[in-house]
Amino acid sequence: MIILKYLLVIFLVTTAYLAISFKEELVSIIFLSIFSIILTTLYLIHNAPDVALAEAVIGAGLNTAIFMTVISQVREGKKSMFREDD
Amino acid sequence: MIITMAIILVILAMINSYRLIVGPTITDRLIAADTIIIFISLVILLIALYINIELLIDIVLAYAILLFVDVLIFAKYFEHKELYK
Amino acid sequence: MGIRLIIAYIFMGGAIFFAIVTTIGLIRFPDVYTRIHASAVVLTISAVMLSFGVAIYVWEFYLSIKIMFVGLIFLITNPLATHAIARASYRRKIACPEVRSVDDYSKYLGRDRE
Amino acid sequence: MSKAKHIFVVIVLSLLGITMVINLNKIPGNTDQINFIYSHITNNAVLETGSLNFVTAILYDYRAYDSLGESTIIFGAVSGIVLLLSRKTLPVSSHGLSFIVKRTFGMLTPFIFLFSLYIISHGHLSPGGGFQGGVILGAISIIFSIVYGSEFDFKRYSPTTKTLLETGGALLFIGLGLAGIIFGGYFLENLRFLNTEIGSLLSAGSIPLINTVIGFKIGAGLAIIFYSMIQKTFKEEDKL
Amino acid sequence: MRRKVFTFFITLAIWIVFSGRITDDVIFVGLIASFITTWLYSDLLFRSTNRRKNWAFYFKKFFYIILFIPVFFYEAFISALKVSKHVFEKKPSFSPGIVKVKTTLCNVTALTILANLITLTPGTLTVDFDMRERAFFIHWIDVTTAKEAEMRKQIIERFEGWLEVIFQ
Amino acid sequence: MINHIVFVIIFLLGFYAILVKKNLIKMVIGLNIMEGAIFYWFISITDKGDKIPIVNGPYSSALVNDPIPQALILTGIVIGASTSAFLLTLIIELNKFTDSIDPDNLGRMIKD
Repeated sequence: MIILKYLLVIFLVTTAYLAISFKEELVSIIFLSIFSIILTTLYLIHNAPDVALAEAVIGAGLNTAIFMTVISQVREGKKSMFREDD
Repeated sequence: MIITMAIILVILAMINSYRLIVGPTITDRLIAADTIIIFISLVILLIALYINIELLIDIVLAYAILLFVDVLIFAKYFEHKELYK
Repeated sequence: MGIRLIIAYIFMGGAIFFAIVTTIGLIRFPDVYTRIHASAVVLTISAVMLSFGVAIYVWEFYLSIKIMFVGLIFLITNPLATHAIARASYRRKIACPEVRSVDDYSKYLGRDRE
Repeated sequence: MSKAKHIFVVIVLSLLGITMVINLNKIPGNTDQINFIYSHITNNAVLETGSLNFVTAILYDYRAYDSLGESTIIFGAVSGIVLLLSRKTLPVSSHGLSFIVKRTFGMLTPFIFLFSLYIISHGHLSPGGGFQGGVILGAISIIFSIVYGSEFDFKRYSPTTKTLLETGGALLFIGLGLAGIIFGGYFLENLRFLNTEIGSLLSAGSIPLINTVIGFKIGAGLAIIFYSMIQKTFKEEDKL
Repeated sequence: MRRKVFTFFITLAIWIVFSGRITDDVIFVGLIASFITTWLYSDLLFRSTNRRKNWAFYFKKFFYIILFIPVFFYEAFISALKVSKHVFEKKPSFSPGIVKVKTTLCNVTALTILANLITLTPGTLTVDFDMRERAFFIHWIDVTTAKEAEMRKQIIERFEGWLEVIFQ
Repeated sequence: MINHIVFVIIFLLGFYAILVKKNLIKMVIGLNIMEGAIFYWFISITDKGDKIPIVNGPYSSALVNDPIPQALILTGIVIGASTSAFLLTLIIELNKFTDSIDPDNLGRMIKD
């Protein structure tokens, strides 16, 4: 059990680092969902099933949907009204 | 025995993240992410078997139902370039 | 250790074997669509076999059926996910290999566009 | 950001990290107060509330007032989002994914709904409760607008229904609290009106009722958040 | 009406499996839950048909579905073994291609299940479906023949009989 | 000890993303990672290695984990999700005015 916990912790740190260091937002969001499920597993190892269920449901269903919604709506146009002045 | 299988699955998931980091196209990354998520949900199933499966099977079921939504969201984003058309 | 536990461990061991096959296939295969094949078939069977193994290990009526639901959900949804990914990436021309012996689908897409 | 600033940030953050690691070890572990509350809850919670799950017992009985505050925060977030994104129109066209995905999800959706009802109603016997089941309820709306297109979701659950569920859930929660005042002693008191044996579905008094109310409220709230986020934005010439 | 009755009893059975016991409180809450589910979602679970059949027809259908499940698992297992044979080759080399295969089924549910089965069989993956010509586009990992009849025989013929019995 | 170290590393990674990144979505991702680090730390230091806090019948025993921190964190997770939804809505609105998700443009907008 302790080896499993250490492996998952290493994976957690790696995933967090990759989530903030990738340039595309899309890959960052994929890494964020993997971060969330590893966190679920760690909550389960630490005997907190209610928190694990909440994290699983929110990390899998909700967070990805909201982030992808924002990415599909946000556009980086060239004709910004503030950039034209510079 | 059960924990050994869980450890093997976690190591396999870590190996799979090579394809997720390096993968030349976005489809590779998506497939690798799908694989990693399913592996770790199997790890959750094994840990639940180790602790107390009668109460903890709900978590595995909830995750198994909802992780598919992730992949569909990405697939729709690629197909239409806009999510909710 | 009874005969039931041995059968359960055989199922789980098969699942681990197929998981290893998935990993090797995902890393070694040369093309995007062949990697999708590895993920679609072998991974699904691995998940189903693991859940069946756990269900045999537990061996209570309602609980075993409930655990088998996990495998059933993977069995239904995972081919569907791979289908959605393949269709989307082919339509957006994300990873079209240049050399292809038979390709009826691009003609269909071309007809659709006109 | 220039490179010097970058290095400065990294150095400051690593110093902060070292201080945190040193000081986190000095956190006191078990004080008398913590041990008193812990032993009281683990010894008496099952008999006092009828809930086998201690987390649910704390969330909906001992500290139900906190849950009321939390749902107020979610209500505020929903109101803020709807206010910010109000002057927009719905996208008209709706084509989802291929018919294979649509048909399979049609066969899967009733069971997802049933599972969310299961999670909500078994909140005091197994892990789960109003929040988790409510998020799954909201996920059904997300699934509809992804797989079938947003118009399908609009036809099935109109925004009026969602708003009614959200506000009605909040009002029913406060009403349950007032019922505690009227029939018992204090706000949000657990009325053990059905004195069945511990372990059955209806045993824990008002805990399953609060679970149901919170579940539908949170599901409707998340659906409203999602629904107002997917609305179409104006073009530039309309805005400026 | 008939599909509502079916949905009600299926959801009630699954509710009892979820709860794990049969007592009166579980049945009481389960009746309410399955009533709500039936009221909201019964049109998604079963598609409406105009044909009227007697009850023995549905029982025969159910019997065939029960028979079909072991066949399904067997095919999927064999296919996994075949793909894993490819994995351990020294240099995995394929000649992939996307072929078009016509089908005779016309029920939407049958077509959906057939598409999932094609994805689960060795070396084939459903990419799309042409509504006008009723044909699947299948990504095949090893294109051996270019003839239509051969492809039909190799890919979909073994499932079509089953699905035709179940859904027609 | 390992719990403290992991908490500090992940927390500082999220904090670094908030300080340095020139992308508002990345900053919200960093905020989510910080939240996850704090929740993990709180759960892991209050774990005494006992059973899960659900009992199977009416008996009194002190052999379960402390349920109070778990209830706190459960509240925190739901609030964190709604907070990030609100922040992302603000990003959509900001993007409508500036056509970018660079935080520097926010300052420029205020100056005008």
